[in-house]
Amino acid sequence: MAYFARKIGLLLFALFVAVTLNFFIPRMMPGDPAQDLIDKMQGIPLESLEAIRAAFGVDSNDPLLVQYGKYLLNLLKGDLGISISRFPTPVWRVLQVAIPWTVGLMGTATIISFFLGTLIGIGVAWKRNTKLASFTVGLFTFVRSFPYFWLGLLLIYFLAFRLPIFPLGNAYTPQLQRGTMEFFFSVLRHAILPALTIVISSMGAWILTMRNNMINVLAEDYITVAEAKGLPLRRIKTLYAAKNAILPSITGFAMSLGFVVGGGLLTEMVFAYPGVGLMLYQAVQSKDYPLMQAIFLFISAAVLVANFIADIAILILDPRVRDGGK
Amino acid sequence: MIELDRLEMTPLLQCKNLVAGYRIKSGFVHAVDDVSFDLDRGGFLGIAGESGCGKSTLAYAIMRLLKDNATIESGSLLFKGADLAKLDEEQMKKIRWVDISMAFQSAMNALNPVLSVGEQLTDAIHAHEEATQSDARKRALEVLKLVDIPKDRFNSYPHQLSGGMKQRVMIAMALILNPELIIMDEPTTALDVVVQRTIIEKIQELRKTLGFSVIFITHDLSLLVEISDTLAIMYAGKIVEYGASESLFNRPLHPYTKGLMNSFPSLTGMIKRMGGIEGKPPDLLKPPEGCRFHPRCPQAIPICRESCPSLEEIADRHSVACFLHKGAEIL
Amino acid sequence: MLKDTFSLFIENRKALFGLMILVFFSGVAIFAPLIAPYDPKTNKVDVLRIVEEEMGRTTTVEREQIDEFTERRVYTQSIATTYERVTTKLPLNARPSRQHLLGTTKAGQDLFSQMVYGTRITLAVGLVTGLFTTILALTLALLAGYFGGVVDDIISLFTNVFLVIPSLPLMIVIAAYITVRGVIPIVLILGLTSWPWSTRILRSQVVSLRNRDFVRVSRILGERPLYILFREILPNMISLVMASFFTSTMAAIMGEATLEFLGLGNVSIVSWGTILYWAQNSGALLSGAWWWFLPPGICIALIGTSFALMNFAIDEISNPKLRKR
Amino acid sequence: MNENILVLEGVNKHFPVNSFRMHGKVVHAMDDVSFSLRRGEVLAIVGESGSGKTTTANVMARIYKQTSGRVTFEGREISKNMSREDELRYHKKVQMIFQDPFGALNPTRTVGRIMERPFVIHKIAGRRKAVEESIDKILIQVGLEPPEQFTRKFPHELSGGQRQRVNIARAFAVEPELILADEPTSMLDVSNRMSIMNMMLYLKESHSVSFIYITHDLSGARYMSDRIIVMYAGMIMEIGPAEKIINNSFHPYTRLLKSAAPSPEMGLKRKRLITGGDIPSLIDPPGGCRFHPRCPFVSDICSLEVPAMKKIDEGHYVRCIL
Repeated sequence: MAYFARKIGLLLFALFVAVTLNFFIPRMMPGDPAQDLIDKMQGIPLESLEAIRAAFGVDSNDPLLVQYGKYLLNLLKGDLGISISRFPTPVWRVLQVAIPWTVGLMGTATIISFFLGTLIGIGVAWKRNTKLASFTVGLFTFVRSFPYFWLGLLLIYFLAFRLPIFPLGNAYTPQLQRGTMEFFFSVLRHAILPALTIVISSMGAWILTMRNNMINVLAEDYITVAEAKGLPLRRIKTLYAAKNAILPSITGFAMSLGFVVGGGLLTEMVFAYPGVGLMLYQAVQSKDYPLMQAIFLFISAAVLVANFIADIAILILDPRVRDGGK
Repeated sequence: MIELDRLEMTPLLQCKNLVAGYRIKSGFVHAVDDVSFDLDRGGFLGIAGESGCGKSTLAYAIMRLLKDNATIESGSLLFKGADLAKLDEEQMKKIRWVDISMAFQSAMNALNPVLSVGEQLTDAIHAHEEATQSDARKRALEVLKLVDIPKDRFNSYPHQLSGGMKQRVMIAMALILNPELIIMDEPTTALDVVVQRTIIEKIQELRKTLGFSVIFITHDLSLLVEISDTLAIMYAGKIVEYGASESLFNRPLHPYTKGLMNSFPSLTGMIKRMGGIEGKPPDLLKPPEGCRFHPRCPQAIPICRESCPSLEEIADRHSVACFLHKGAEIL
Repeated sequence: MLKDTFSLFIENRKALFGLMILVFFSGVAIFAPLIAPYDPKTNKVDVLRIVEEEMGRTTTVEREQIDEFTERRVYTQSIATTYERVTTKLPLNARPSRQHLLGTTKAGQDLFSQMVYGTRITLAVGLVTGLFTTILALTLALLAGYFGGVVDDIISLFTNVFLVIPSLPLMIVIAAYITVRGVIPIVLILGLTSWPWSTRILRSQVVSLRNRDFVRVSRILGERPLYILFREILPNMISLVMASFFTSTMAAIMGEATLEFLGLGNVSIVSWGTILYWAQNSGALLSGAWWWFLPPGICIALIGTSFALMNFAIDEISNPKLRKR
Repeated sequence: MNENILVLEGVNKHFPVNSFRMHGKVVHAMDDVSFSLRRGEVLAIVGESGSGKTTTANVMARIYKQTSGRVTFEGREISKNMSREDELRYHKKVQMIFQDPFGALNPTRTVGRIMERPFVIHKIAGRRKAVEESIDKILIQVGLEPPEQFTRKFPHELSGGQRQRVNIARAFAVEPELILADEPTSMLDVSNRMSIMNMMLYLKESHSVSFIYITHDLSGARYMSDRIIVMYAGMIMEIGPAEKIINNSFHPYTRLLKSAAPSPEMGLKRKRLITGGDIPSLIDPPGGCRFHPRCPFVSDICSLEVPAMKKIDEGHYVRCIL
């Protein structure tokens, strides 16, 4: 359980760092962005100004450390501040609407992409001297370098604009009654292109990592032993090769999760998908700093938790880790 | 009765003029070049030589486990009437582990780290016969007992075992289908002397009770002399000397064998200056003309540079491939 | 050894292909003024203004020699022909044609010229950021390796933490606060958010090299710690440093395109990212102007592939298992 | 001259365990190690992996600092913290040869560049020309002839035996007083071992150095050394003149080692001492005699306390209650 304790420690510390960054970034910026904003927003309601002041400690006479303490305290109470663009809605309430969409879309897409990518990676490593394998590797090396948002644009152009199979954006048809079957299918139909974008863009990474891990594992003695034992190829491929190769892949998965989530945010922006990503974009556009920071915190927390889940997966799969070893 | 006797008389494995190696960009590497030997039922054949002399390629060729670009070019491997060199993959699969199994150099890497000892033992059974879980488990526990590993280790993972234990698990695994031949590729090299000795004594004991044959590959000639009945000394892909261990130890004929014998100081005998062999084995991509050992041979004569001596029987069960002994009778 | 690695690198087909792509784009960036047929920023309105100004000036010169009537005629005529020329030369939102290989933007800018000039900014930002990140990461790695103990623990703790804090949102947040819009802030933001990956890899290499026998031998011989760090350890990291540079550069190019696309950079400069920004903001997608947003993405992917291929090659050279046999 | 060049007195080396669960525990890599080395002598340390023999060498080479105990070299105590000058002076006198000949050579440097470092660091031979001459001379001594053919090569272009010769040449370049050789032949091909061993013996004579030879091979130890130390699980079990250790071994572990070692000259099918088990964990070493769980002659007392070193003959000591 030492492993467990260490991972929880790291998780909490990372959260703490994210929170701290969140506090200090606006305060460390040259030329006081909050004051700038206040100066620029002369026409806005006084309460909004108060919200900004509170969020940034403008005019506050407290020393930085006291401000930091107050900030932490508020955070613990679940108080993330008040949104500027949707004044006077509290930030967490604004976020609440967006979170399910993002979790649904990105969660599903990431899981599909990981499993599909891993499977293809196993396949191309197993038959690595075939033309098809080389072609797949080459193709995904290229596709992996597409920016997420660009691939999204491409899919919109071809599959929603030229051939109007899918909707251009949004997450559902607004006129539909929530909770009906029709609504459900509409949600599904709207999610396909954004999900496809995330899957295609992120799959390359899993394919290539899994392929490399597999090739390394296939050179191990225990694979030769398994062949010598006359085990069925399927068993060698899964229990001997893939089960070992997937361990570093999961670590890699956890590590690049932040990157995938970033890509997911961009995808939402392009598809005007009403999730956290689009909200972040709007917050940036409207300089809704409290909302923006809350989103950053939420995403960090989500990625950290996902990382933790990956660590637990390793714990389950690798007996060496279970014993607290390497 | 006579038929049966004849069957008993034929060697278990007859390797005839085997040529195997691997193809690389610049040509064919003759890792095993025209190798012939017989292995009797219940026999213990030791194969010794420096690293890169083709010992491991030979082992993998017998198991037909040569990787990627490595192939058997010609020759035959008669095993109980079938030529292993010509069987197709399906037929070979039926022989592997059932009739011929293998123990590897480093048990550390030869055991799958994410499967328990029990799973790895039983999956060999399930791969070759219909057996229930509990039957397979029972047999696995039996072989574990043979190598003195307590029952409760059945559910252990490799990293929970010590080096010596892992090697014994490896041997248990090789025994599990009761094969007639076990090929051991440096099974004890990575172990400490005391543990190594324990395992070797165990192998000898099991061989007596279970009656399997062993091909034992190592570079440690002093160990091999003690444990094997027959010895083959390999150099640069060829067997240069072959015969009964005692005969080879007491009267090494080939200068290479002599050199190897001179490469380990004795523990209790007189301390004398030892020489070893100068130089290094040749590049098998372009081995030297004539006898492959002549550039390093202290006793080379002109003919050694021109032609390659063949392996000839000089005394009873003692052959050597060297011009110094050509035609000469050893009394 | 270095020479060997280099020749292995060149002999590797993947590396060679990747290098060729990079050399191609570098050439385009360096010789942009010679390649681009138009000024990338000048749009139709600009051209008209310039022409008018020019015309005004020429006519004042000519006025002394020509009578008023002729002058007026010449002036209007030249305005007309120039206008004609400009409209044909700088059509708005035009499909690719012989005059405009990649078509034009809604404002009439030549996209081919924009792509050519954009290569400069994109590549420069990528390479500078890549270099900056790699140097930062290498410094941290060497510090960790040199001091070991607590310093190493702290560096690796923060590396691990920042590795899991998602960098793109962080980038966006930082960029949103920065009031100065330009290339340098982008380089800084990208560099400051992307060091953990390289640091982690380089640090573990330093630590493993530090425990190698040849380093121990150096200590027993009496070498100074700094000499060991820079002369014994560092030369053995060249291929990994290269790999991390390639990866960082690739990530930086992506990151730059992303930030520019979101309008968080300086949208008045010409880079592949800003081309996409303008394409998106001018509704290129829904007016069917595929030529506007297609080329930048393909070029980014090509550059990315180029770095990825070179990285594969380095992997293959240092890990023989991956080599195709 | 029977002067002691190096003396270890009650040296312990404990490594903290870097793991959450085992926090606060230590690996007992060396416990109560005491011995002395006479000038010009070859002393072999024999033991299995995990016996602490390599740690002992690393403490003597000052790669590790001992946890406690005294190390005295040429009559002066080697303190844990040394000034740079003292450190240099010590390293000029004590050199080490490693087990893995390839790992001990920086792969990015030519043999020539590797060989010139000792001369530069310790300012031996002065001018460039003189340095080159000295390098050539020492390369010839280790059998790398002609030297100019090797100075331009990189380690990966050499064979295992040649690499180890370069390592040996580098160790001897500073004209040291003491060489620590940590299994210098165990990773070499069998055919090379003897020539490297012979070469080391020759260099030891011609440069009149003292030698600590670490090995797991009892017969190699006998071939090389005057005296042998047998170590087990971090402790010295037996120490004495080489022939006495081999022929009149007293400690059960030494006897076991001897019985296990291949020695075809003693008859091919002889009866041997056999034991089960493995080297114990050094984090929680067994109480009492560390060998008692594997000892064929174990009695109840063995698990109670660590036996002291007992003199049984001139220069022959053993740690056993028997």
